[in-house]
Amino acid sequence: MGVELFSDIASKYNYLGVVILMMIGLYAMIAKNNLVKKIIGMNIFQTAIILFYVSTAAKRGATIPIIRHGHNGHGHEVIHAAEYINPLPHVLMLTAIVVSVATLGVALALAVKVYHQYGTLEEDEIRGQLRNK
Amino acid sequence: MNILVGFLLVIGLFFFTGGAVGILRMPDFYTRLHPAGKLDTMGQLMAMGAMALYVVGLDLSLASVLTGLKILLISVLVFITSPTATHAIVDAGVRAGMEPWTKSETEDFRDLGA
Amino acid sequence: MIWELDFIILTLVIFSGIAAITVKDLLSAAILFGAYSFMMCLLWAIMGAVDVAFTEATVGAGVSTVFFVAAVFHTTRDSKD
Amino acid sequence: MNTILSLKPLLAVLTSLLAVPGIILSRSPNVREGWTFAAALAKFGIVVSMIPMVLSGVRLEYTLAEVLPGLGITFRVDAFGMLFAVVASSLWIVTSAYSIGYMRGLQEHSQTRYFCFFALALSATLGVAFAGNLFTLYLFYEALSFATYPLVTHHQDREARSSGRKYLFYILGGSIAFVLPAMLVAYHLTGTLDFTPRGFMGGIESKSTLLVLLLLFVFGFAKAGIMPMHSWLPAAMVAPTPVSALLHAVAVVKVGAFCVVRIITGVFGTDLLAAFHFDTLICVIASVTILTSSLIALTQDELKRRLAFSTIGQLSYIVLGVALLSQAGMTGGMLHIAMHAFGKITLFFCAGAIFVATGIKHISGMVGIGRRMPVTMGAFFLGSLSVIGLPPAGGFISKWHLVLGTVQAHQYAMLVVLLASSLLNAAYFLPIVYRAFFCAPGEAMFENRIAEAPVWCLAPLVVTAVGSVVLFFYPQPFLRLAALAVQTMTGGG
Amino acid sequence: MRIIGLLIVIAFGSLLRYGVFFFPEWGDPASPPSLHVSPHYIEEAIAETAVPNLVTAVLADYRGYDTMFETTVIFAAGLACFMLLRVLQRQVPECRLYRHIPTGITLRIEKGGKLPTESGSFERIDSNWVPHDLIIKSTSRFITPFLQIFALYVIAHGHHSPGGGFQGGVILGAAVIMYAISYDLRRSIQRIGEQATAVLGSAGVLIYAGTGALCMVLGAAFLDYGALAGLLGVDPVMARSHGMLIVEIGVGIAVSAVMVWIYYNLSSAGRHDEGL
Amino acid sequence: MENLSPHFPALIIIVPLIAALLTSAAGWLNRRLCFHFAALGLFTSLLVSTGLLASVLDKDVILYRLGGWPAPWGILYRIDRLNGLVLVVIFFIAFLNLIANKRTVEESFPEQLGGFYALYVLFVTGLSGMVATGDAFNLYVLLEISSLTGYALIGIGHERAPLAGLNYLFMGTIGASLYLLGIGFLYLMTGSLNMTDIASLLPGFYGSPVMVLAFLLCMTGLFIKMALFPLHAWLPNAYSFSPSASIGVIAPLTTKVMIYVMIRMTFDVFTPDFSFKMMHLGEVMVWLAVAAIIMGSLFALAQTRLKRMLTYVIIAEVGYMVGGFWLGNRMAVTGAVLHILNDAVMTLCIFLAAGAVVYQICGDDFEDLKGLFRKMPISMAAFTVAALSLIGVPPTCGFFSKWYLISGGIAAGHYGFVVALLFSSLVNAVLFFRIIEIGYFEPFSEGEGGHGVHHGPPAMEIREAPAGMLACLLLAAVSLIVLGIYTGDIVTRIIDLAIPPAI
Amino acid sequence: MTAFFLYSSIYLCFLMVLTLYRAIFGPTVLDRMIGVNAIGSKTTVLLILIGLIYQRVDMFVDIALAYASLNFIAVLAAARYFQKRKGLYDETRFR
Repeated sequence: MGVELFSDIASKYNYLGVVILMMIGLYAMIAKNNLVKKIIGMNIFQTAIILFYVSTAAKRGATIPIIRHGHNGHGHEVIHAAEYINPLPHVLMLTAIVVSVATLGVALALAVKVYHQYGTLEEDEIRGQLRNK
Repeated sequence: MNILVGFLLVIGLFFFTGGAVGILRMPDFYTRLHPAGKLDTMGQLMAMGAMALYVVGLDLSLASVLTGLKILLISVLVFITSPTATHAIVDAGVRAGMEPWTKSETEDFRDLGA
Repeated sequence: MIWELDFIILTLVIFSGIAAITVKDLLSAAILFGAYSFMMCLLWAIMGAVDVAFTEATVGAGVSTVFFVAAVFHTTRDSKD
Repeated sequence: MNTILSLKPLLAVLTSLLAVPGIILSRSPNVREGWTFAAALAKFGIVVSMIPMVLSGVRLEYTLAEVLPGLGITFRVDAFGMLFAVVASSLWIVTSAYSIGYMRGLQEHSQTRYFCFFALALSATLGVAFAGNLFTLYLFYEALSFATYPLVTHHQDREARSSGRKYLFYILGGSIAFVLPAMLVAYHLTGTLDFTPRGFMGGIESKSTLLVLLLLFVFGFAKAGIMPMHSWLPAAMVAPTPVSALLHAVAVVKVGAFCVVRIITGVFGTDLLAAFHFDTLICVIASVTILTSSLIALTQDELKRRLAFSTIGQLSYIVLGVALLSQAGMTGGMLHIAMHAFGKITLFFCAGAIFVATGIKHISGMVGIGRRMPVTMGAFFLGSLSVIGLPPAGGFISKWHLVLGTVQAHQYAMLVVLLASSLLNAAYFLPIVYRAFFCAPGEAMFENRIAEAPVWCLAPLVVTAVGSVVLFFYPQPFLRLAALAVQTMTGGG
Repeated sequence: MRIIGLLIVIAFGSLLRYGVFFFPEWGDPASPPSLHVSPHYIEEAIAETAVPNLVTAVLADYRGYDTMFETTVIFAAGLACFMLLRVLQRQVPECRLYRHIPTGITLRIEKGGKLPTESGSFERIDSNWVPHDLIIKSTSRFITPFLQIFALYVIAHGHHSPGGGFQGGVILGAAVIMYAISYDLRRSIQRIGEQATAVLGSAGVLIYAGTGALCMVLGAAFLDYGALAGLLGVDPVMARSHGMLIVEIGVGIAVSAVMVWIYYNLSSAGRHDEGL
Repeated sequence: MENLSPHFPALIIIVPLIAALLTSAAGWLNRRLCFHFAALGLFTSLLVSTGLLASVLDKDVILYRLGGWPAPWGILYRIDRLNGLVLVVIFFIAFLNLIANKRTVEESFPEQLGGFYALYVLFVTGLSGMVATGDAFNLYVLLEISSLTGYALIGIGHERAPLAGLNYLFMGTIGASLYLLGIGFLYLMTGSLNMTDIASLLPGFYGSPVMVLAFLLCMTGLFIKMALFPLHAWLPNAYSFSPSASIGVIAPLTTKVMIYVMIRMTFDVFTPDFSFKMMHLGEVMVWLAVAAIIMGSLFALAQTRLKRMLTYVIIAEVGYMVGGFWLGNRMAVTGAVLHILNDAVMTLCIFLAAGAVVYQICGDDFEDLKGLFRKMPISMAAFTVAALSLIGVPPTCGFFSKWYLISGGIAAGHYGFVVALLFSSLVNAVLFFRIIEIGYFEPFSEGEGGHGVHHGPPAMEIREAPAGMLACLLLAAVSLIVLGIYTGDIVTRIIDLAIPPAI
Repeated sequence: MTAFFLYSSIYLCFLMVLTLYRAIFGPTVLDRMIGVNAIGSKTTVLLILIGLIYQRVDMFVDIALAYASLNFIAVLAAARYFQKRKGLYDETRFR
């Protein structure tokens, strides 16, 4: 069991890193009071997912997904799929990064607006202010 | 060729080491900037040079020369920006009211900082 | 994929992530988040995802840090947790 | 029995609905009431024109739309529905006339709204009468509930609002919590909701399921006829009198009784009920209601409240009659819809007329009033005779059949109940008449020179009083319809 | 909250940890993602689209539709920041600071006051930014054009090396942001106005969508660049490559404009007056 | 038009997208144009989606390859009867609300018209794209578009709107990320992103816990987005503080589209076999839905503000659909799908009415609603119709979906769900009749109206809502009844054929 | 040679740990900035080293270039914060 567990961890530590990062991000989003902290947590969560996707793309013994100069498809050399890393998750994650930066922008804008309204970024203080009103 | 590359790279890493240790060990902000600004820039320059050399030496073609030039371009860029960044940080520190370190007040920032 | 580097950087990423959410100063958090992004970018370069690394380098390290600083500039650096 | 497609039932339902825009948009009250009358007469005409066909054994049917697969808004005119429709549509004319007198006499507010919702309520009532399946029945039942809500709360004061709330709570609660699930379960079990003369639940074996369904239906639809569901009715007496008349005599509570009868005959079928001995159960519930409500009625001093409790008891007669499952009992129950309608509406009109003329609501204040308002109180006498079930009024006919039915069904206990309740009826109505005519009027009577109510009030109540007497001598139309209905339901024909 | 958060997080984490047991090994060449769809991209992309950078090929062509919406997301974010933060009611600040450029003398003008001479020799400066940091300004002035050229290179060279519209766009935007940081926001807005950023943002996305629509008008499916072959005068495979370039340019324009737009709004909290 | 008809699936997304971009650009040139661009775009897409529905009714399924690439490699649009219907509803509602709220938008955002309309149209674009797409990842991107614009549309309101918007953003991002993670798990196991392709590869992994996790993650993400009961916390604040113009489109559409996506995922990606038979999740989900219905109703009872009360009603309605769907028999699923349609229109109608009221009296406390029937008879009549529909009174459409849901519950023998539905109907009755009573019978503070209320001119400055708003409101109210009457057609011709035969 | 590059990069990673210590625990914000800046410069080198390990260095150069310049911008922005906001301590209320 121990050996199995270890080999499992050894072969999948990257995914475990993803899980840990997700936990960090989620914890920040749930437990932190500060809005900017929450936003950071949100970003960490998103990057963790991106990391997960990119990890699925990894391929042992393959190179980056840009065809070498010699290869041109219909030429003398045939391209083998095993030579190149899977490009599809990269594409997806480009989109996801863009989405995350867009979300970040909107979230920060909202946070600035909230700050202008309440004079604080702490959620419990805001809640207290609302209760007193 | 490879030896030259290795030598340069090792020197670069040596500078980096100095920078890292300096950043870690120096007592205050201004003094830490010193290794950060100087040694890192130097280390980067050396390492970049080594790698540019390696790339050019690997196979001498237009593409590889271009790549080597690009690597050197990075080091040029770093050469310009790194001091500016250091300057900006120093400026920020001065404006923020950081007192330069003197031997007597070593521990002052510990409790003030974050 | 270069697993040795990957392992080290992943650890560093986790630490800087934890640091970014625990530090009590929002500007520091923003800067640490920048560091987190740097290393994330490195991680992706290590895994061979060059385009993703490029994007992360431009977005995570550059623009989003600037956004964070701008937002902190207009709000407060103060944070209770 | 053959079925033909006809637009008439739909037209009958729609006439009053179509009058609503006219009522809302008309500028002067006269035009508005003209619309009401026109619609009422048209509706009555359409309904009456269908009688010969129905009596000849033809069923008129029309499906408006197939809202759910295999389940449409279907109108089907059979004898029983016809009976109810005739009662409702004929009395609407009278009630409209009376409303004009009453509303103008008291200078009520929001008369447009009143007439508008009155018309809507009638539409819904006819929809219930002609409903061809349980779903359509439910639809119009709900519509009726909502259309009467503004009528009940017409006065808009605190009391009206609270009784309106109570009304809605009972009606909506009953229909949503009881009828809807029961209907769905029935649909789920049998795959149909179309009323058939012998009921469509025959295929279900489980007694407990049937019992639960039956109780859900009966309590959900009862509106007021069954005891625990009644309590909104006395509260609803805050409404203007024509509304009470509508509620009690014409539409709303009658719809409840009508629905219960429909459920008993059209959904479960007499055979099924008899097979599982559910008839006794319903009889017991109904008789308890009859006795209790009569006793409560005795203690009421406000005339309208007394009438209300009387209504509860009378409705239970209908339920009881049908639940006896004997030929005569069912005929009696159905006839009672008509007879009681005429009698009770007279009583309500009288109560309203007294209120319009004198402002008196309580029985204790009506001593000697018969001398000032002989016509009104005369009508009141005839009406109470009808409700009690004494000879020169139509109520006797239905009660006679009911009594016959108990004998036929060998339910002698029910016979006793009927007789006892008749006595009680007499006990709470006749003293009013007696005191009105034979006691010396109180001081107050002389001071405000009381005369008869306005003609618009008086005429309708005379008409209905005379109607209930006429029905005694000439009950044929209703009798034939009821007999035909019973025949189809019990499989005699 | 902390405890609850911790519990949720631990539950979530252990659930995922459990799932990880059943994952294929990391980097396994025989895992389903490496075997099912992606081989087609790797083996055929260059023949079908003439683009060696597979990521670009997939991004802008095979899944070009995603990328269009990715650009739209950025645009929407810019729009959202604008809607959320922008304060359009012009409120005159309490006091304004002006510097006489030749002499460096600073004038402080109270509310309602006017500048003595409306000549070009005065420039408005931020109220809390007094000094004139020559080093940073010169450096950024020196770097900016290189950065912009580099950005254009990244956009244009995205077919053959990492990069493309998005990365190039961000760098282009970052160049402007750097200008705004090292000088001041007002001057940057004078150069590239808010209106320009907004219109360019939508124009960039419009280029993308318009290219797709053009393909549709030419009779092919939406975003099927092969249809552009007739217009561009090349064979369909090259047409795909060129189509991608057009699209990447659109993305670059949109992204750079929107990044600048968001920065303007965020750094001045929507007042576009004084900023970071 | 002839040669464009094969491109309809793309056009329904492209037209509003381009309209949004033009609107935004037009905002800087001439503000008057914005509304026209937006309205034109939405109207065109409404027409296109109607055409699409018409053609899909006899073609079964329309596939559209974007970029001309075949299925697992390119992105595919897959229009079947179900999402054809949903698309029509989306554009109908968006268009109606846009027209209705022209005035309010012009008054609240006079300088930022272009931005608002562009966000609005983009929001609709995202939703419709989510419905139409056949690619699991594309769905995520579109989801983010609609969420991002949704955050902005909510955050631009007054009072607590920014905070509510930020909370919505956090929850929404978690939801979307969880969905993305679930898709990632699926991708890891199957290597594909195309929904149909995944479904065809899936049987090989039925036993795998990763698949179960993927399913759970996707569903949790969607549940957060649709505000199912324990995850609903973001919704009430977000909806009650946002401007009426945005809430008029967000409230009817967001949750419903998310529920549609849930249905799509379970049917087309995870296949009914897996979702219903292997997951054993049905029971749990239905009880969750029951909790949602009951808690939503109870919370709604406790509110004293109109819009806030309505938000809790929405939460309860979400429970209807989720519960109905997870009952998993044909009746109940039909009910759930039908309820998506009906609830969207109902919510539109009731929020338009609430918006009209808020616009006229500048407040939505129950106290403010006194005597409103006299001042705004038509709006309140529409409100009443919508309320009746929400209660579930025939002939309004709300009844029929409830009918299907309850009969589904009975067929499944799940009486808890049936009771919850009936309970919520009763509570809705209490809720809405309370308001109707206040609006109708509480005296308006000045001068009791006397006679002929319907004829009399309005006594105070409060008057009926503007004509455009009123027309849309009436149209929505009428469509409630029309939908009710044509339920049979909708069910037999569209929904019955759209639900996979496996159920 | 690849092995040499790999070891160099691992060594750089180790140096990054040291720098990261400053970034995480550095008492003031400016110390963190120094740390992050130093990490940035190491990362630039590391990126190219990775390129060399992959033997596709031409693909990584652009990233490194963009990286270096954007790192500069980020540091500039953070430094600007202090030029605008006067104090490190006065306005913030650290507890």
